Amino acid sequence: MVIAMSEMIVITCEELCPDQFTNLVRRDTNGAVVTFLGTTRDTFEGRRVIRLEYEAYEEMAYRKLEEIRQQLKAEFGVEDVAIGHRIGVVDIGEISLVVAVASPHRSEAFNACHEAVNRLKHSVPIWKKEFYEGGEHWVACEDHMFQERTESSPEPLAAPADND
Amino acid sequence: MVIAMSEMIVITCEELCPDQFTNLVRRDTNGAVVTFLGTTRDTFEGRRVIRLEYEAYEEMAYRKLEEIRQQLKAEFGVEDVAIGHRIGVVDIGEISLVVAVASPHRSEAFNACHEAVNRLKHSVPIWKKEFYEGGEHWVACEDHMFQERTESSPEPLAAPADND
Amino acid sequence: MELSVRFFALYRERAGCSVASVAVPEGATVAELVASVRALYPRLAPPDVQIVVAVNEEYADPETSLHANDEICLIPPVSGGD
Amino acid sequence: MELSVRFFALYRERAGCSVASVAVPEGATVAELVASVRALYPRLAPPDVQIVVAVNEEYADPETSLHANDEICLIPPVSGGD
Repeated sequence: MVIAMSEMIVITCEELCPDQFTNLVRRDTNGAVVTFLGTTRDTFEGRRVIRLEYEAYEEMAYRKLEEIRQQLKAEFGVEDVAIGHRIGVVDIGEISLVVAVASPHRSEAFNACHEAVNRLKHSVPIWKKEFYEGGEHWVACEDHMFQERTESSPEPLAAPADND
Repeated sequence: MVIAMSEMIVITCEELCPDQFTNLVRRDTNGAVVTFLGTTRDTFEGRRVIRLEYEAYEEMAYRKLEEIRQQLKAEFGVEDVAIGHRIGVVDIGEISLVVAVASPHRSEAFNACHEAVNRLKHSVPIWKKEFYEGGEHWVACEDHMFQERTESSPEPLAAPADND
Repeated sequence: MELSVRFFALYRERAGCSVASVAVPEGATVAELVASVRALYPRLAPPDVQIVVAVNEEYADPETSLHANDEICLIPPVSGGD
Repeated sequence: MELSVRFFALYRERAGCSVASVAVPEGATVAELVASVRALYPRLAPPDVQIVVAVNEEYADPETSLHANDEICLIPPVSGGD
């Protein structure tokens, strides 16, 4: 099931195909396309991760992604931006995020793509739940915001700096 | 005909497929993959471009690309880097360069990929000839290095700052 | 007025539901709504944690006045990650 | 000694060939080789343009001494582009 609403912004439960997004932004007037993939790492803050699960407030996430897309086009002068976010279960090594940016020149494409990912992680209502050996954990939510710990709150193997 | 010598560095006369390079660097330990595509623009310094032709000193280009790959892995701590460069005729909109970089975190991947393209453009012996309406032109070679103009030397439609 | 409030992610799990109906006075603010929700679901978040609210798909200040039929969602901290 | 010199891109077109045999004294430097090549192909580059040379697939200084069987290539300015 594809929940997408615009050709350039896709929120979907299905596997993301990077080429789809890269090709959406390619134009003959552009010399540079930068594509970012966010993939599920097998470790997070010292714990072995089994899988991730993403949950979105879809209507607002779509609006926020479109807002970021328009901001970047205006601020960096890039030709176009396409964003895909997968929700639901994402197994290790699979792609949860694709951001493709095209521009006549490469610097703008690199900068706008990097900034797109940064903004996305701060303002788009999509949450990541990590399933690791022996427990589960909403990323960011339970890291340093809640002193109160649930039964299943994680005990990291290593002690990362920003955990508690 | 593929002239490639290593799996991670490809110099080829055939069409480049971005996914091939992205997939070469993906690992379960990585959270970020940044892929750059250089494509043939339909204009260059105000002239309408018909096609590009790339020529390489292949043996040395391969060595230099491998050198850049090793430098970036050491300097940025990225997991891996794959580079593909097309030579021969590259039509408008087609891909001449692919650089894919994977890393546990995104900042290193963006920085290393951008730096890879910059270094590549400065030290790898690959030359670009532009065929435009009414002439042809070795890029960089004839821009500001040679006062002596050939018969076919270009007369730009606009007057870009760094031409002559 | 009765407002419908949606919960996501951690808040959804802690509330034990995706949506709740919450009674507040006409013209109540976001801050007042949050106080009512906290009273209904005390385990939602510790008192020192500010709960972010979206009204009609936009982040809202605590002083924002609410109206019947507003689309109200409680937004846990967004994932971050690098 | 006779050295084989390869030309690429603009230099190849201006020389009218891909490879040339150039006679230089035993132990000649890159700078001396370039002078000999310029004498044979005066249209290669204007006098104020420094011609970059690669010896055995590595960029070489003008003072580098050359040996028989060295792989010598004249390297026009690399494409740049943004």
